[in-house]
Amino acid sequence: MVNIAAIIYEPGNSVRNKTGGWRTFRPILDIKKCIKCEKCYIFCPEGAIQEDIDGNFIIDYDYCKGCLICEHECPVKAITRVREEK
Amino acid sequence: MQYPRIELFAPGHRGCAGCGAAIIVRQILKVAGKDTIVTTPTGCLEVFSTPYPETSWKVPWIHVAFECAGAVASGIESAIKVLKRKRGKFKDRKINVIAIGGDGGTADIGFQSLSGAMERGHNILYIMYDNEAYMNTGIQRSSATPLYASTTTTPAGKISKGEDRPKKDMAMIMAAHGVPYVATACVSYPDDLMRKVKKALSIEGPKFIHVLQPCTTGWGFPPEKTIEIGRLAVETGVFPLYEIEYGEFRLTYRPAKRKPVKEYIRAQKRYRHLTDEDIERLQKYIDEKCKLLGL
Amino acid sequence: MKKVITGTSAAAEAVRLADVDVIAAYPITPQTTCVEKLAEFIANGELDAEYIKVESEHSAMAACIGAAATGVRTFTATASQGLALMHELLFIAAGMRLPIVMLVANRALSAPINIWCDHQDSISQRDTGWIQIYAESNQETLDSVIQAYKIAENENVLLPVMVCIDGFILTHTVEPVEIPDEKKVREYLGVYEPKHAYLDPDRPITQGPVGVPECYMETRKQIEKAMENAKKVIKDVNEEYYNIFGRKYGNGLVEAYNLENADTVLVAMGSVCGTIKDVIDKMENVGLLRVRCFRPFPKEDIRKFLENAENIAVIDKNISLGFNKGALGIEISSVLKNKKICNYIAGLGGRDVRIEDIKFIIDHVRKADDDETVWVNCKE
Amino acid sequence: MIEIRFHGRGGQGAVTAARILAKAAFYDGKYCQAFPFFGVERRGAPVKAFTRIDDKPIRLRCQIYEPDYIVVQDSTLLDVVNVFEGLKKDGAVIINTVKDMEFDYKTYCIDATGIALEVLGVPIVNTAMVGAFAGATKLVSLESIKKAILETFSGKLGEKNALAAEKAYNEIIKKYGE
Repeated sequence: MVNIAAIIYEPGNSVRNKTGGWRTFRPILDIKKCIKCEKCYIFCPEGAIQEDIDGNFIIDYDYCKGCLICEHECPVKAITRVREEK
Repeated sequence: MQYPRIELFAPGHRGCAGCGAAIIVRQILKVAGKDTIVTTPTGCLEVFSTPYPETSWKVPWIHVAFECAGAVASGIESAIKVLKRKRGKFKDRKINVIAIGGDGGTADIGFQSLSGAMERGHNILYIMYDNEAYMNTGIQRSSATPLYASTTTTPAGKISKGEDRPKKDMAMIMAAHGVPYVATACVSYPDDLMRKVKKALSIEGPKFIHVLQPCTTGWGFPPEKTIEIGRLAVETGVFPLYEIEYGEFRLTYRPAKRKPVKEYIRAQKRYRHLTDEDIERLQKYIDEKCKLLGL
Repeated sequence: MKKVITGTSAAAEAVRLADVDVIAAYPITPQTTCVEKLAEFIANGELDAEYIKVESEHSAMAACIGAAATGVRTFTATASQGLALMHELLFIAAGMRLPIVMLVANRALSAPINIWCDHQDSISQRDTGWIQIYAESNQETLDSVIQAYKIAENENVLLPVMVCIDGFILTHTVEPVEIPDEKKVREYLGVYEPKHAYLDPDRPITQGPVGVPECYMETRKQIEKAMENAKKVIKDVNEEYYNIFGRKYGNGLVEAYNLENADTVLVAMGSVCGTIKDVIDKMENVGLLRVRCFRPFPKEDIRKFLENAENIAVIDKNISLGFNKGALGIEISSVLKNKKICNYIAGLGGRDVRIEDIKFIIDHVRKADDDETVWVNCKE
Repeated sequence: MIEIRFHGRGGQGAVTAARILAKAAFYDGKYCQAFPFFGVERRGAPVKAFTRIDDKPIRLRCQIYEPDYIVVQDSTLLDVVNVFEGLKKDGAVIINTVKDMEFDYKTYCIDATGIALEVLGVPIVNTAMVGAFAGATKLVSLESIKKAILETFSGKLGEKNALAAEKAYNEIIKKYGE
């Protein structure tokens, strides 16, 4: 059933739309090289780069569309790209 | 920890890979926080963030039409005032009312509504994410399209150099409304952008922030360069960063040495028809503008 | 308390009594005196509301939508060009299911520019999803605005309502109006507390998303259902209001006047019905069916009340150009089968509808052999 | 039903006069209606306004074509408009003039401008004319006229206007008898 006025009552429910399938290239983050400058974190259009419980940044491939801003902006080249292959 | 960890704009949205608008919204909401109501006029952001039954917004959000974000925000702000005064709702809470509109919905079709809202003194923050054309409908020129940019309605051709008018200066027009706070910002400078949003939200009355948002699709550059292009716009002086607080102008970023405009121009397909002489003319135009701002 | 006031003042009094929270308005003749009165109420502390002095009617409706979507009671007023300027937002107000109430001071549309009464402005908003009530008098104006909130905010309806009153003929005419007790009205209406739509950081909902093809049609059907529900609600409100305040208007949707034994029935909306009543009181077998509610359209009642009529004369203060009929004429004809229905285009752009015009219509429809459209008191 | 037509010039308050008369009738326990004829006229142009008074609710919404009374706020209007148009045969005229005018109708002449200048200091004659109307027709009481005026104009202005109406009322009685 469509909600009245098509109101969406579940905030942020777009998480069920996994956009990871959009990728051509996959960014890979090497946590050993990471200096935690947070550039990849703040520039990710998807918010797909988040801190894990150990304080390391990890890329959520469910949502990463492979724009590679993170790779491009990383000052220490901790992020590299690989071709997505099926 | 440099940046707030709160995420109020959820992944799963349909923005292009590398979308600058999505980055801007994340940055805005990180500082605005939960007690925020957002209204968005019609545009890319509105479309890619809310295809029913899915929404990326974790704050209350409303879209009404293309040309009325200023008025809608006025209505929301007035309702909150009334709810506080007459019903005791949101007691002792500061609820931010933020409109986030594209350049078309802000500088063109929504201009009158915005002007009205600013002039009336509503306690709202209007943020224009400026990708310099109508991207939602497929890259048509807006009044924010810069000189010489090729769009689908100002195509470069045998006798055309693309857009033949300079960009409308929205920040200065808003400043002329006498509002307490006006600023420019760029997606590539998150500290500056977030500081300005925070400052704006701490000021009572109408505020306006003009944010430059390089658009991978509309400007023609690879998605990973969204931030780099924005940086070039600022470093070349094409898009100066400043704020006008209670009428007082202040540059908030001064490049050590301005880069040649050519670096910015040559990185984008929308300018690929330009000759070196054309770029030289653009350089002169930008030099003059920078001189006026003391840059 | 009874006061001798104009139609626009009557509407403003109703807004005050309804304790409206946000008013957004832009001046336009012949509505302006309504929002001036409201400004006066606020200036004197007689109404506690936020008054947004917008820069256009478009923004008036947009601001009302923003405020109503935040969960408060809203009001605006407009006419003619102003209503036309609001057009796209009227769809949105209804589509977002916001119970906004608006006074429309009916006025003709340009060109040529004309500030006087006809119904073209509101009739042209027929399909926007707004409930439309046409009042006959200043008293009915006041009562209808109060009722409009009760109807609009009903959970089975949740649609905006426009109360339409004839420009100048009601807006600028003073006559005695009973102003109900403030406490009684506020008790009757209560505070608007929406369950479906309100912007609140404690309940972050998304209003006005992209209506993809998988959901859009359903939202339209829901409005149609709400319109159907509104018929009963309007009737109930009419009764309920009568029980509390002592006034009612037909069955709420239509008012049948002298229909028993009437072979000839006039069908009309708005203030002209008063003139018609005066004329037919002195005649034999002529009745009036006043359509008070144009949307939702009271098909069933119209069929019922016009069942025995031989000569039906529908008076329209609007014209569907290219069809040579008025909206009411077209719709009555679509509701009734095998009836002689003549359509009279009258009173456009403030042309006075005189007693002799009503007499002419009655005489004409009785003599007519078949359906016909006549422009009343109109030169070539 | 009694129908009255006011003739004036834009800015002279003919609409207000029609409304004051309606309100006065209402205070006398009658039903009433008053409305302007709205043109595009601005200050100075001839204007009309109407009042209906009845013992039962008034439903009629058309303009007044055959008035029982006409009130002419400015005798110079006689040269510009046919103020007598449609006036019933046994109808009456109340006219602001310093002269003694005679028409084919029962006529009441009053120097309302003189009264207005004396009492208000400005030549705005509408309240005096309503007072004269009450004196001439006895359709409404002077008390109700004054009450309606005091409701329309606040403070000193109201009092002065009520006085102007009273003076005109008395003037008419003096001249034409009870």
